[in-house]
Amino acid sequence: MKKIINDPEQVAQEMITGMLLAAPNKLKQLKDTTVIMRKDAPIKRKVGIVSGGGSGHEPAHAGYIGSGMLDAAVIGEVFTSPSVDQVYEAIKAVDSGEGVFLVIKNYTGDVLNFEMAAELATAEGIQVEQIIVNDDVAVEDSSFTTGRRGIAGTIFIHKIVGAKANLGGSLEEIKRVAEKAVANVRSMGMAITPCSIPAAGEASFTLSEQEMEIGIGIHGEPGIERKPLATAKEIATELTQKILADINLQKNDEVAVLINGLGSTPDMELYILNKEVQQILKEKEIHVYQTFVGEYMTALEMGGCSFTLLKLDDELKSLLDHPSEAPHFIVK
Amino acid sequence: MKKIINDPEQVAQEMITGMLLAAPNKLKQLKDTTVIMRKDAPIKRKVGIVSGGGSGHEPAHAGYIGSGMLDAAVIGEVFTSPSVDQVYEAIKAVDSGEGVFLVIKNYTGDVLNFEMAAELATAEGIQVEQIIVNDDVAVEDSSFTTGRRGIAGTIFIHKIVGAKANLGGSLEEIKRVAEKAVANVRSMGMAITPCSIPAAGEASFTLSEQEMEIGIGIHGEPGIERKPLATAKEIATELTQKILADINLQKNDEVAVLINGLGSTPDMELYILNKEVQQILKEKEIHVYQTFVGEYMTALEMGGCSFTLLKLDDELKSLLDHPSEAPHFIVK
Amino acid sequence: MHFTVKQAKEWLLQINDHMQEHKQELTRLDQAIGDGDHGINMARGFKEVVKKVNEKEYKTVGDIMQDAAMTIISKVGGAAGPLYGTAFLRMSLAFKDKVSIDYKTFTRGLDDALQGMKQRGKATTGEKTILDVWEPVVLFLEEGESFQPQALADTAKHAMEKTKNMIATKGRAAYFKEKSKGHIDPGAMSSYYIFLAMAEVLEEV
Amino acid sequence: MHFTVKQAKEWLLQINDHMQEHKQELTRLDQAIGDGDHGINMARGFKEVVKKVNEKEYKTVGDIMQDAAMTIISKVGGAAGPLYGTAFLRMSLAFKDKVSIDYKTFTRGLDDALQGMKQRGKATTGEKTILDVWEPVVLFLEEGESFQPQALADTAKHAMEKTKNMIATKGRAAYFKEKSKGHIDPGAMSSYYIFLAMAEVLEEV
Ligand SMILES: Nc1ncnc2c1ncn2[C@@H]1O[C@H](COP(=O)(O)OP(=O)(O)O)[C@@H](O)[C@H]1O
Ligand SMILES: Nc1ncnc2c1ncn2[C@@H]1O[C@H](COP(=O)(O)OP(=O)(O)O)[C@@H](O)[C@H]1O
Ligand SMILES: [Mg+2]
Ligand SMILES: [Mg+2]
Ligand SMILES: [Mg+2]
Ligand SMILES: [Mg+2]
Repeated sequence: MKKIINDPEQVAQEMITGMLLAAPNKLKQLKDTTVIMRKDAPIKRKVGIVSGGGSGHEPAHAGYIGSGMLDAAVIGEVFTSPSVDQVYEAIKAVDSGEGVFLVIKNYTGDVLNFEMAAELATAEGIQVEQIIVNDDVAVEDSSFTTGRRGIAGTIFIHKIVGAKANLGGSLEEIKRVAEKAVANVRSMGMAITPCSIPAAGEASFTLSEQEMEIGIGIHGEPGIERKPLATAKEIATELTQKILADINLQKNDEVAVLINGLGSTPDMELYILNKEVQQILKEKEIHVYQTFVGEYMTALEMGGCSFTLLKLDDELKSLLDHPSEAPHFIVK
Repeated sequence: MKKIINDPEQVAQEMITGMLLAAPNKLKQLKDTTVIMRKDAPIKRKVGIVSGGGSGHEPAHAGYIGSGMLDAAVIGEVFTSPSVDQVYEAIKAVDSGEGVFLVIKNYTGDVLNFEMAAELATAEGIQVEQIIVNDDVAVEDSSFTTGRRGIAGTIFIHKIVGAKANLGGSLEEIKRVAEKAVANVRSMGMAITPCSIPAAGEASFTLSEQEMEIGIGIHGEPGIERKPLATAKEIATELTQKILADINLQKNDEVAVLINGLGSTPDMELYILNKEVQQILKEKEIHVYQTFVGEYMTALEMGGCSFTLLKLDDELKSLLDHPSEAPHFIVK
Repeated sequence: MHFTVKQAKEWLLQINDHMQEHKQELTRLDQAIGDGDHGINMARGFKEVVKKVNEKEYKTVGDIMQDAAMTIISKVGGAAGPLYGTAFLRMSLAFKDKVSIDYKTFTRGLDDALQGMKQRGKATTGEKTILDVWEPVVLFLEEGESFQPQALADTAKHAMEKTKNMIATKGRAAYFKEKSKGHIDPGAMSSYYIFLAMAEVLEEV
Repeated sequence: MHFTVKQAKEWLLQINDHMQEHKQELTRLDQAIGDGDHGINMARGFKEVVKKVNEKEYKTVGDIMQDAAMTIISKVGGAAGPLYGTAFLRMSLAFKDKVSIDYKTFTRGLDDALQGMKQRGKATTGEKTILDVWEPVVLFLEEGESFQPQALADTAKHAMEKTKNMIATKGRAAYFKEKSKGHIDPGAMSSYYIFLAMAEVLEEV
């Protein structure tokens, strides 16, 4: 494990300091917490939007703070959900009286901590609603599991709920578009090289020089299958097929596409993958409304990618197009 | 070497296809070339701005195409300067009659190919001016070498000349601000893990598990020293000191800071480095006008970073603040 | 024999010692069938618990358990934080205003903790979690009439070892499905250390 | 003996064979003291040269050399592309309209090529580059009166080997400073293969 850090136990804290120093006019830290928020929050007459989770997924989630997306991100230790009190403080800090909406990725830790915080806030008289994002088709949604994981599709959910809040949407209206978006978003990832948690000091898993893992999670949780490293075209085909098998897409349907790098995969490879994905969708006569290629939801320095498709209707399209000032998802 | 590609010999071509498919409304490819340009170029009454170089440095340079920055990027094979005719075609394509300005990183290959192209274009009656960026303080500028290398500071040059062109600056005016910016920009990098050129099939250099290399170039060219991997604070101190030793910065001077990831270094580590750099500058009472943290000029999947400082005056500040629609350097 | 503030504090200190000592073992297990942070989380959290309870003088077992609960909730994070936090919070409620706790009250407090975790995590036994240690321990206590430290520790150890052959259906390990078999659940192991610490403290009395 | 279109074409085909065969060797050298693409660049470029010259019938040596030059310039890239491109362009000018070239004209063409590269790259001999093979070869030709294939190849080889102990002051290898010593310059080696190919073609005549 080779990292450019000072103290493995302090990486999340030091990262937060570095983030704030990089954008002192836009961000502030909630005192004595690991909450980063818009400097101008709470925003009057707007529902507050809070997301968060373990760190190590940067730019998720602090990179999505800004007008049109998140009001606050609650940052946990590496791959570890932030604790209840952190989330609770964030909720209180962004509430302008219109209530607060939570975007939660479906992991036991995140769900438990965010839900307990919501209970505390509700007891204090703050209105709280939430959405649990579970876009990862690698894990079947059966009684066998705790449900699908939330991965890069979460970024689209941030965008949709952030836009709706900016347009003056009520908590209930935001909840409705969030549910619609989650019902229409699907993702799947794969890895070729592992990552290591700084405090653990070693790689979370190993893959041989010729191996890849299909369906891996953003914390290195296992996927569907380990097999020989394939070409970009084969990988694109496999991930896209798995996604399409799970979502009802017809000829002429419109989608937004997100080709996400997990950490150490160069943009060059992501664009090659994009070439293949666009080809596949074109053959199926699925119309690509917008494409995003880059690092949106990473897993430290993991090598690999994930694909996300969001099926769009007119409402989702207009919410996707709504302006955003979040530095990692600027829309004019 | 593990990569998500199809054919190692086709990576640059396939990447270009993937880039165009990701932004079909903003970019176009110049027919039969590896030139990507603004869809609306040439822009009437504006000097055209062309940059480029070998691929493998993404988002450099195609990610900086857009109003306020580049009109075209000429893309070479991995780490290999594009050839004369590609550059020549780009020059012809973006010239609106006001002339074309070339931003060239100081490598023999780039300089030779861009200069030959400029000669051809001049012979055709197109006015061409250029700047050679040589910001890397790792390599002393002595008769011993071909001069300093151009690295991440190039991004600031793109921004400055792009803004000046957008404001209606003439070729001569653009050349003046470019020279001023180059005189005031300094960078230095370091690496902890190597990269490999797809067609070469193996890593360009090796570093042991405990080693780092200070002053490395963006193609893996050697730097100043190999030594034991240090902490983020020590690395930040060393790089910043080397830069400050080379540029005349006084108390209360203003700078723009760029903490650039070389490929596989997580944002988390870049922000930790930023924390250290800001601390050092604060102690020296150097005022940070703006900070950029992220991947701006990479070296495939190399692990490591570079720092860039640009000393600012009022003119450079206003050019840095000028709007840009380039997707990887959006300024409102 | 009664469980007092002194024992409660020693219990927490002892838990912390185990978590620091077995941090890497727990992390390794979590690397095998989770995300590799369980040891880090528990070590970080209980270090803070000890710091907290060393700062103050406590009158009641309820008070010290409440401070422990709040610290666990805010410092452990992940899935284990809210679950163990809930457990200690339930115990603090059961032991509220008490300076000394008898066997029956103690047993009831641990059962409350178990039920609290079940509700919070929407899980039951057999899913390869924390619960697979807590439930056998609570049953053991309910069947007995007085503290039997060695038997308590044995019960917890045995229960932990049984998780090895279970298939996880809750928490991150559930993604490993059949492959989760063959590894002890990291949460079950940290729970074992919690009860081992308890036995060690009771032994000394 | 004269150098005709037939020989020119064979020369280019033979260069390509060497570049394909020694692609990895050249790349390895460039990995040691450059950026590891020289073999890739040369192999890609000369493959295209062969494709180009196989498509057409040429009347003059100048014409075939001009097509080779333009292909090298547009397909090799890097530093080597414009330099070798300049060399072949200068030869094509020296051999313009000629169907058969005598020793003197041939020698003059190679000297033009050398001078063109010197100007283009603003370099001179002793800087551990291409030039350190071309200049000795041109001097050798200027001293002779007729083609001596074996001696030509030997001269080029010897010159290439001498770059091993030079310190690079031009091109990417210059960043390696003293460390560039001990490795043959990749450009010098590709130049050696260019002259080896020439010797092989002249041998057959
Ligand atoms: N729903 C649940 N109910 C009870 N225990 C659970 C549940 N989900 C997970 N656990 C326990 O939590 C442990 C993992 O904790 P930890 O690694 O700290 O959190 P995370 O999984 O968020 O990284 C598991 O080993 C398991 O024992
Ligand atoms: N200024 C120069 N004059 C002559 N030859 C040069 C010069 N600079 C570089 N070279 C030659 O070019 C070779 C490298 O070519 P190549 O690897 O294709 O290009 P790049 O250095 O751009 O990657 C060097 O080995 C050297 O022989
Ligand atoms: Mg975790
Ligand atoms: Mg090169
Ligand atoms: Mg865990
Ligand atoms: Mg090279």
